[in-house]
Parts: sequence; structure tokens; C-alpha cells
Amino acid sequence: MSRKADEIMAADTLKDAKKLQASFISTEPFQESSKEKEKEKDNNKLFHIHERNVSDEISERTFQDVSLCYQCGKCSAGCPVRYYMDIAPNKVVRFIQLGYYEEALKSETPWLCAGCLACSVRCPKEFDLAKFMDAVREIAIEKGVEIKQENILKFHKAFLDQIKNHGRSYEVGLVAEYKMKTLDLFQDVDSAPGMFLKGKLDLLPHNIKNRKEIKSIFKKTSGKK
Amino acid sequence: MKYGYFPGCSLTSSAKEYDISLRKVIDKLGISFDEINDWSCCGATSAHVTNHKLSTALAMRNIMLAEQQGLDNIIAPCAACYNRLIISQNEIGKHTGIRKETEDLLSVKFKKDVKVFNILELFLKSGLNKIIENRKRELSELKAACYYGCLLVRPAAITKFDDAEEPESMEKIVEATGADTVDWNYKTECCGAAHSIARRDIVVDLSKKIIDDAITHGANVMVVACPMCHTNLDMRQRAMKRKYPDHKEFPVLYLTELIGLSLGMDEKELGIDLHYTNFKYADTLLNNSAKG
Amino acid sequence: MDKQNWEPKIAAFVCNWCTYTGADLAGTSRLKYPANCKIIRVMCSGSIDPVFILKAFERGADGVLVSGCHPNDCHYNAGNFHARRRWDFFHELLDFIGIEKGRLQFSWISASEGKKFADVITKVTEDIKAMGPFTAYKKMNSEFTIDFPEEPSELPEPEFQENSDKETE
Amino acid sequence: MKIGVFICHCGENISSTVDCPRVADVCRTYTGVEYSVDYKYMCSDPGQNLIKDAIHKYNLDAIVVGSCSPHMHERTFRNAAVSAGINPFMVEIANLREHCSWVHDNIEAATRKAIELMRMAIEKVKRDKPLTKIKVPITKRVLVIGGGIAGIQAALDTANAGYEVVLVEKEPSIGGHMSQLSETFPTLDCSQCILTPRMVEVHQHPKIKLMTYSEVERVEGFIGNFKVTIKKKARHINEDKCSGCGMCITKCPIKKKAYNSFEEDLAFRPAVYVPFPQAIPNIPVIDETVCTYYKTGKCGMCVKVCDREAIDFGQKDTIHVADVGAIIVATGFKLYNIDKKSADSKYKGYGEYGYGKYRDVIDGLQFERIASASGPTSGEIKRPSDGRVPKKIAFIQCVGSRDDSKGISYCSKICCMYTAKQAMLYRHKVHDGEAYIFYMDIRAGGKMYEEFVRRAIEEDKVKYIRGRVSRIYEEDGKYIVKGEDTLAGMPVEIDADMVVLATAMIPQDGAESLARTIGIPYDKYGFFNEAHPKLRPVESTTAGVFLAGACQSPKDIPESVSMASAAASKAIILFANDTLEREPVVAKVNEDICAGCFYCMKVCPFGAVEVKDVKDINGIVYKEVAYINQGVCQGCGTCTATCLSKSIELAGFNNEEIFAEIAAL
Repeated sequence: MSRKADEIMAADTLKDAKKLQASFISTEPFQESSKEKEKEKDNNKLFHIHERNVSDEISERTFQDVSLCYQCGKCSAGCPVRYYMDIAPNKVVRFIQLGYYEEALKSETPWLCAGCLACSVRCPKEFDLAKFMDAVREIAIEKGVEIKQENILKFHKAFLDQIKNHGRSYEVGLVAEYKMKTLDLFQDVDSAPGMFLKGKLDLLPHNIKNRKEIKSIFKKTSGKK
Repeated sequence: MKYGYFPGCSLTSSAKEYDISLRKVIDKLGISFDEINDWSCCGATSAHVTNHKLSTALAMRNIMLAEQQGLDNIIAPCAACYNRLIISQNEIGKHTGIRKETEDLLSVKFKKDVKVFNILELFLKSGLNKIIENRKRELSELKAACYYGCLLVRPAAITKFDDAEEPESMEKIVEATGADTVDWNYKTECCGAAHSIARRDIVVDLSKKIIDDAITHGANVMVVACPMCHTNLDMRQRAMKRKYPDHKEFPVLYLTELIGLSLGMDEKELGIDLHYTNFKYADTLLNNSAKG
Repeated sequence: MDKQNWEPKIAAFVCNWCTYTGADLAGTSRLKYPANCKIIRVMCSGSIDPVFILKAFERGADGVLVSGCHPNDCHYNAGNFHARRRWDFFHELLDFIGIEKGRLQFSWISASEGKKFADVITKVTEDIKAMGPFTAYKKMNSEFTIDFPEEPSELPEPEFQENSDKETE
Repeated sequence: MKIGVFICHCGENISSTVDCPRVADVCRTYTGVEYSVDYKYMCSDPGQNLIKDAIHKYNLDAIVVGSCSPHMHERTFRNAAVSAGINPFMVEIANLREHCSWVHDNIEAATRKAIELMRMAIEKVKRDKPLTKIKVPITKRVLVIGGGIAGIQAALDTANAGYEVVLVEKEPSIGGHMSQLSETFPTLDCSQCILTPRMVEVHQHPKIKLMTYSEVERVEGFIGNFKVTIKKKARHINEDKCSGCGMCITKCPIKKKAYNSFEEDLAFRPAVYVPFPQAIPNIPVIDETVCTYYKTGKCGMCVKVCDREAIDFGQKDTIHVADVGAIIVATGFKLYNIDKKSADSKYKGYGEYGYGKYRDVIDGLQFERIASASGPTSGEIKRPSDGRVPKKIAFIQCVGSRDDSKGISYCSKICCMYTAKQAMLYRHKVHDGEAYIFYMDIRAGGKMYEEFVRRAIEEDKVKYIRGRVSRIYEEDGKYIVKGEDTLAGMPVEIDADMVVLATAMIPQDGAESLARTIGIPYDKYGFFNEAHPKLRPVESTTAGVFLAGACQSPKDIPESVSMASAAASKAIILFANDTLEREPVVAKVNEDICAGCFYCMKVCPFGAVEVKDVKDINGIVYKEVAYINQGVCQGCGTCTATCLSKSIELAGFNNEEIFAEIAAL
């Protein structure tokens, strides 16, 4: 069976559930992986990536030029999550350097980056790779690129939703929302009840007073470049 | 000196014991805190990995509150919060564009230079002899592997307090409690951090390696100063056990809990019973004498 | 003076070894920059007397650029260090005597930095343009008569100035 | 004064944006300008003849040429002027090409600027004075600083040309780093075998005065006339009496208190020692810091066993002065180490490689000693920690080099080659061993170099992995080397028994202070600067001081040797004349108005300012003034700007001339 057929199959069986999700999740409508949507997205976004030079954009956001990197691979060598990545971190930089933006933005690597900064502190060219990865992710979201590590993105979105609504992280809400987004209902069953029992998880969120301000920060920063 | 206190979200929930033990310990050592009023999330991980403007604004909101409250020094016990706060400060200090953007967002002007300290700096600054003087017992049975994680010492150019590769400050503090420290390899290796929920498989593997290295080098307890690290190293030991059946439970303590123990407090008082792994200092004594 | 068409007059004191050669490189690389700046070559930035600069302002310069070798790169080992030390003091003095600090600028340009030379000249010209003409001395000259013994006896202004507009038309 | 103005079109290079005839016309109106003309190529023969004819015809006193940069053709036009009977310093060049036509688009603006540039040059030439070149005598003796291969070569070449040489080496023996090497690339011939005959030749050469264990303390004077003060450190051995029998060394009871620096600290040496058996001169040195006699006043074992009575505990450092005409600096390099550095150091260490705490993580020179037949392991490859033979070895290139974050941006140039050589030697000696090399690029430019590297890969099966190593851990006596194969795109972990770091070449200790002593510039790393990167690579900017070997930048042996020979020939060229001529752009003091503050003395980078007594007719000194030694002065003019009484003038760039230029802006 081809990959596309696979996707359609999956889409069919989960369709209802996903519609439900879409209505529940406040951030962005869930992108259906149906053929038309896929095509439309491709037409609208990906082919226009080259319009604006992504490497320039990254340089602007991170205040460092991607041409600094001389591809020694020390970042990849010391990356703790290297084994889980599809391409090496230095290759993401390489793709951006050469203008293969689509390949870079579609890669799982930026999403798996844990931001531990091991690469940044060891880089012989003092290139802050962690910051670079932040920018790549940011641009990938803005361009609407399909994100393979969607659970990670969903986690981040769920987390930010908590902050947006309460000002602080609300772990019950976080886990609940994350579960709803991913439909991965069984993953944390061994820890969450334990947390309740130990009195670590509060059932009610800690709301800060000035939630208005937080909401406005979110609103003002969500504008796409 | 009075410190502003920025607990961060974790310390109000999943890392409650860190907050509890910290408050107890500093009380005993005569250090006082002023919690920042109405503090909010620092923007750690989720914000900065997806939206840099948002993360800087979230972090700087707390700095702004501290400034408004007249606090010159704040202490951020969570390593991730500490890192976000100093990096954001550094960004707005270095790039006028970001500074302006953030100031406009929050409609303030940053004037003062609010200094952010991590937990290690707090104890080093307030004086290790305070711990030694108030020590009720020497934790000489403990061989601690001091785990810094990533965000406490990196990037050294901004944190400017210890070496990024071979840090030693936590060892100094732990040794003040009378405990021994071990020289090991994974002091600053990453535990997987925020992937804890979305990619638990990664976190389990990485944390397992860290714990194994500590055991190989003769440690019987691990000391951490970051709630995220603690969650991964402590809570994820169950998942570890499932994946690696020969895994043996290994206690992971917060630095403040260890200090608390040496100051004579008991495990319950310090919230050690809230951990997923069991730890009783008395047991360590027993174990060691049984071996000896 | 017609502010729209006003073009600043800028004097650049540069050392023979680094900046002058850097300016040559800008030329050989065919980089373009505004024509407002005239170079006065000295052997070393260390030999630039503050009086030269005052003299330049007095003679109607709207801005002055001083440029030498990078630290540690001086052809004479240390001349540029002396220059730097001297300028630290001199900058304050300029301010004191009423010449805005921005009218005097410093830079280090090496023999290999043709691009930097062009950039610096462009920037200085823009800065001075933004500041407008330097009139303080001219005003003073009209109020007091000051005798400058070194002044060259005759200096006819080029004749083409009046005709120039016609020629370009 | 009659001035001639000549405007060059430079083909179309100038005339395309500057209206040359108009410039010539305007210039003709200026006072003093007798003749003004434009021409297509001023630098061509007809162009020069045009100038010469005009000088004769109009009886000109000075000329101004509006052409390309003075750095291009100043000399051409000066020569033309001289042949027509004008002093060469009565020629001014206005740079209409590089500074005007090439950098502007607007014809009107460029033409105006050209006229203004011409006006400035005309005003300057009016105040120019005829100058004559300066003549100075030459002492035909060379000082060579550093007794490594570069210093040895330079000394031998100069001495064989018939000139006397003083060779100063700070270590007890000459030989330098080359004497430490096992075998050399790309021929794999034994380093000591080719070096030792040269060392002996130096020792026996009648024209070479060898001063080992000595350092240059002070350099005064100028090209052809340097006066050098050398400190000879006390060996505590009478050199005239010692026969080099080595009894003192064998009998010295202090065996393990000092590391043997020749063996790169992989072995110990006694308190009295020669660095290595083939040392030149073969005279030991007593190390005061560990010798029992200097601590307790007792022992004296060496005195008892020396039948020539050569031990002299009371010997003191001695000071020697030498007059030389040229100096060849060949102080070489040292290796960067990965240790933790102090906060103010310009380098940073490698915490990721353990800051040097792992004993089997060694540097390239240490490996050379281990692989050397005369080394601490007699040439067997063994681990320093436990003496086991490593079965898996990892070499890491570019440690420190090309690493901005550690403070070194340059490529050390030789590491690619010596790492290939070392891996080859390892494979030759440990047949069942595996050798891995982590590299970023292989830079094997040189005769037979690339072939050599390929041989390591193809014949000796050395495995090259392209990627920098991120971290080294010790685990059960093995060293886990974490890298990434960037070509395969795969992470790599090697559990090596030993790791060899090809650490960067950095300037020798004290290079910067020596540079200040001699008065030569150095770059931000401390390498000495050549006068011109392409055309004057072995001269320093200070006349009469030449550079050889790795003190100027990282170099391998053949390059160091050729540079040494080039430096020697530069000195020999200098000595081919009895006197030498210099450009007269020097500063001069007006003694009548000099106030004697001597600020000029403080700022002069060349030490050219001296105190001169001014006497009245009775011979009584009534004031002290500054005097500038014309031979030493390089003409920077820093003194002129510093002088409070404005009594110093720089010939060719005096205040009057510059004021005239400013006035003509």
C-alpha cells in the first residue's frame, strides 16, 4: 500500500475523533491530512517559501549569519537526541545555507531539539544552534509546513494554552488538553494518578490576577511576520 | 540581602517539594525572600521554541514586576526559569530592537538591572559556612552525583558563574553538607527536558544513561537543581523499569532537600516522600553498614 | 544656503599604510561612495595633530574622519595606540569648544578592508548630512577677525562653480 | 616657484568619470602653475617624456601628477623628475583613479573632487622642500634568535656566505621542536638523523658564535647598527672545563623531581641534565629549583664525581653585548594545550575533552616522543597511564585551530600531515590496532603530501571520519570519543584506548615581549608580522629585522627552512653594501624651540629619540634637547603630533604642508 493510501485510511478511521478535536482546541484548526488539503497547502505555502529568503529571515531573528557554520558536525556529535533525529542538526544548517528550505523546515530535527545548548556552548564558530533551531521551528509554524513530530508541537500548544488562559502552567489542563489533541490516552497513566495521590497536582488552576495582560501579550506576539 | 523569589510554575505543582524544602532551608539559614507578586510563566521551552517574541515578553514581564516591586536581585530555583530569564535579559540588553519591541509589548521601560540568580549562586553567595555552622548531621554516608543538567551552566558566556563543561559549584555546596561527591561524566548531559510528555521514549533513554553513569561512578544518590530534570530522572524511573527490567530504583534529591537533611530536618518535612523513588537517610546508613 | 542641494565637505586624515591602501582597494574593487570626502595622507595616524582637525573645521569642513590601522596592526608598531589615546581626550575637548562630537569620527580600516572604507565614507557622509552644515566657525569669523599666519596667500575658488549647472544641462 | 601639472587619463580609467581637460584648465589658473596638460597615459614612455620636456621647456621647480595611487607610480614619476633635474621630493601625486574616478559615478561630482584633490596637491608641493637620501654604515654581523631548524638554517647560510653570526637559544641545547620529532612527513625519514649533522655544523662553524641557555634582553640601534644585550643564564657548569662525560647526570640522586620537558613531561630528569643525548652543546645544566644543594647546601654529588672540576654552584648570569647589522628572528612555536585557562587568557581550554585530566589523551608532540626510538618508551606505542599498548587509537585534528570559541581562528597548517604520519606510524608499530582520525578538511597542499595522506588511507587503512568530536569521557579505562560522521550523516562513538589531539600551533612563550624588545609588530595571536604578506614575506616592518619559521605563522619544516634561507639572503643582500640609503622621510627637531620635555622619547616606537646636550661657546651645557637619530627614525610622525612646543617636523609631511592641504580642501 502506498504512503498516501495509508494516510487516507488513517484519516477515515480517525475522522470523527479529529473533528471533535478541532472543535475543542482553541489554537489552530487541525489540518486534515486529506488529499485536497494537502494539495492546497502545498500550493499556498510551500512553493512560496523561496519567495522570501529563509536564511535571511533566520539571520534576522537570531542575529547570526548561517554562513558562519562550517559544517564540522560538533553539534551533531554532542547532541543528546541525535539518535532520534531524521537528519543531523548540522545538516539542517546546511540545507538552510544552500537554500533547501523545504527540506530543512520539514525535518523532524528542530522539533526533537531539546534546547540543552550543548551545541551552542561547544560550537567552534560560536554559532548558537539552539537559537537557530528556535527560529526554524518558528518559521515552520508560520509557513504552515507539515510537522512530523506533531505530538511535540501539540504539547507546546497545549502548554501555551494553559499559560494564555491562566498565566501559569496548569498541569491537569495541560495533560488533558494534550491527551485530547493527540488521542494518546494511555501514555501517562502511571504518573498522573500518582501525582494526584501525592498531592502534587492541583485540580484547579493557579490563575494569576493580570490574565488580561498575558492574553494581550499572546495576542500581540501571535501576528505572523 | 533580600531576594525576590520567582518560584516558577513547576514549584507550585509537580515540584512542590522543591518549593517546600527551599523555603524551609532558607528560613533556617536566615535568608529572606519576597515572592514576586502575580508572577507568571517564564516562557520556558514551549514559548521560546515556537515564538521568540512571546518568550522574551513572558520572561521580561516577571523582571518588570520585580523591578516595580523594588527588587534588585531575584532568585529562580528552577533551572529552566533561570535560563529563560537571563537569556531574555541578555537579548534585550544586546539588541535594541528586541528591547524596544518588548518594552512596547509590556508598555514599560526597563531601567534597573535586575540580577537573576540560580539556586547554586544563592547558596554560594550566602556563604557555605552558614550551612556548615547550622549542620545537625554530617551526611557522610552519601555519595552524591551532582547533576547540573543543561540550563544551569549554559551558555557560560551569559550565566558567567561556573564552567560549562566541568562545573564544580554544586559539589562545593554538597560537600558543605558533609556528603561525598563523585567525579562522573554526565554532569551536564541532557535528560530530554521538555520532551517528557510528548516523547517519553527519548527521556527514558537519556535519563537511564545518566543514572547508570552515576551508579557506575559509585554514587548512591543524585542531586539536582531543576524540577524538569527531577521529573525526568525521578518520575520516569517507572517507565525506565518497564523498558529496562534490570533497572534498580535510584534516589534523586533536590539540592535543597539534601541541605535540609543536613540541617536536621526529616524526609517528610522536606517533601521527599512526594518523590516516586524512595529515599530515607537512615536506610542509607543501614545499607552501608551492612555492606561494610 | 539651499539646504536641499547642500553637499557637506569632509576631510579624511588617513594613514599611508592601512587606510590609504584600503581606500585604494575600494577603488580597485570599483566600490562606489559619495564624493564629499577628500583624503589627506599622513604617514601614521599617530602623527595627526589635533590642530589639523581644528584647522579643517576652521577651513569650512563640515566633518572630519580620522582613520588608521587596527590595533596591533600599525606599520610603526604603536602609532595608532597613541592616536587612540589622544582622541579620547580630544573628543571631549571638541564637545567643550562647541563642535558636535559626531562631526569627528574615527575608524580602523586595514589595507584589506576596501568594503569597510566605502561603508565608513558613506556612513560618515550620511551622518554629516543629517547634522547639516557646520556654521559655528563661519559665524565666529564674521564676528571676530582672527589672524591665521599659515593661511596660504591665494586660493582662487574653481571657476566652474557658477557654470557647472549649465554644463550638466 | 614654477609648477607643472600633469593629468593622466589612464586610458579611460580616469577620463570616463573625470573631465581631464577641464581639470587641467582649472589647474592652469592657480597661482604658481606654469604649465598644465592632460595626456592619455602619463606613466608610458611618451607620457614621461612629456613631463621631462615640460620641465626643461618651462624651467619647472616642482610637478604635480594627477594619476593613479602614489603606491602605484610615485616612484615612476619621481624618477622621471630626477632625470629632468628636479629633486624627487618635489613631486606630488593626486590620486584621481582609486580615490576618485573609480569610486564615483557622477561626472560632475567626480570632476569637482578631482579639481579639489589637485588643488590640495598643488598647495602642498608649493611648500615641499628638496630632500636627500640618508646614508648609514653597516656592521656585517647577524644575530639569529632561536636555535630551531629555522635558526640553524639561517645561521649556517649567513655564516657560509662569510659573515659572522651570533646564534642565541634560550634552551640548553639547539635543535628546537624538530629534535623531538620521531619521523618526518612525507618521506618518513628520521628527524634526528637529518637534523643532528646540521647541529654539529653550527657548533663547529668558525663564524658562528653559539650562545645557548641565553636570552635577548635588549635591542638598541637601527638597521646596520644594532646593539644587542644578551643574558646568558647560569648553567652552574663551567663550559670551558666540562667534557660532556655525563658522570654528574648518572650520579645525581635527584631523579624524579622534575619532568623532562624534552620528553613533553612523559618522563623525569635529574637535577643536572642535558635535554637529550645529542644535545649541542653537550654541556649539562643544573636546575636550581630541584637541586638539593640549592635547598640544603648539602649533597654535592656531582662535584665529587666530576674529575674536571667543572661544577660551579656559584656561577651567575652574565650579560653580553653584541654589535650586529641585522637580526633574524626564528623563535618558533609551541603547542596550545587544552588545560583550563585563566579568565584573562586569550585562549580557552577544552572542558569537553576533560581539560587535560585524562592521562591517555595526549597531544601531537607527546605522541612524537612515544613513537620516537629515543623516547621514553623506546619507540613502542604505549599508554602513559598504564603502559598498555593501545589497540584502538583516535586522532582528533583541529583542536584549538580553527576554533574561534577557544580564541584561535587560524589553521595550524601542519596537523593534517603529521596526524596522517602518526596514524601511519601507529599502524606500522601496532599491526592489529585500529586508527581513527577525526578531521574537518584534509589540507595536504605540498609536494607528495596528498599522496602521503592517500597512502595512510589506502595502504595503512587508517579510517578518516569527517567531523569534530564533541565530548570525550573515560569509561572503564577506555575513552569514549563522541563524534559525528558528517559525510555518512551518522553519529559515531569510538571507545579508544588512547586519544591524540592535534593541538594548535601558537607563538612561543614570550614572543610578544621579544617583539616589543626588538620593535617589530605582531598580530593578535602573537605571530610576528611580515612587512608585506605577498611581496615582503620574510622582512619585518622594522628595517634590518627579518623573520624565519613558525614565529611568523604556522609552518612545516621545508617552509621554515626556505624562509630561513630567504631571511639569510636578505641579510646578505644588506651586507653587500658598505653603507645604506634610506628614504629621507624622517623627523627632525628644531633645537632652538625644543623645550626638552622628552614626551617624544616616550611615544617613539623605535627608540629613535636621544638626549642631546646643547653647549654654549665655552663648551658648557646649557640645555638638553631631543635629538632624532635619522638612522633609527622610521618616519611615523607620532612625535610631531605629541610635541608640545611643535619643534619636531616630519620631512615631507611637515605641518606647513599639511595645513596647506587642509586650507585647499
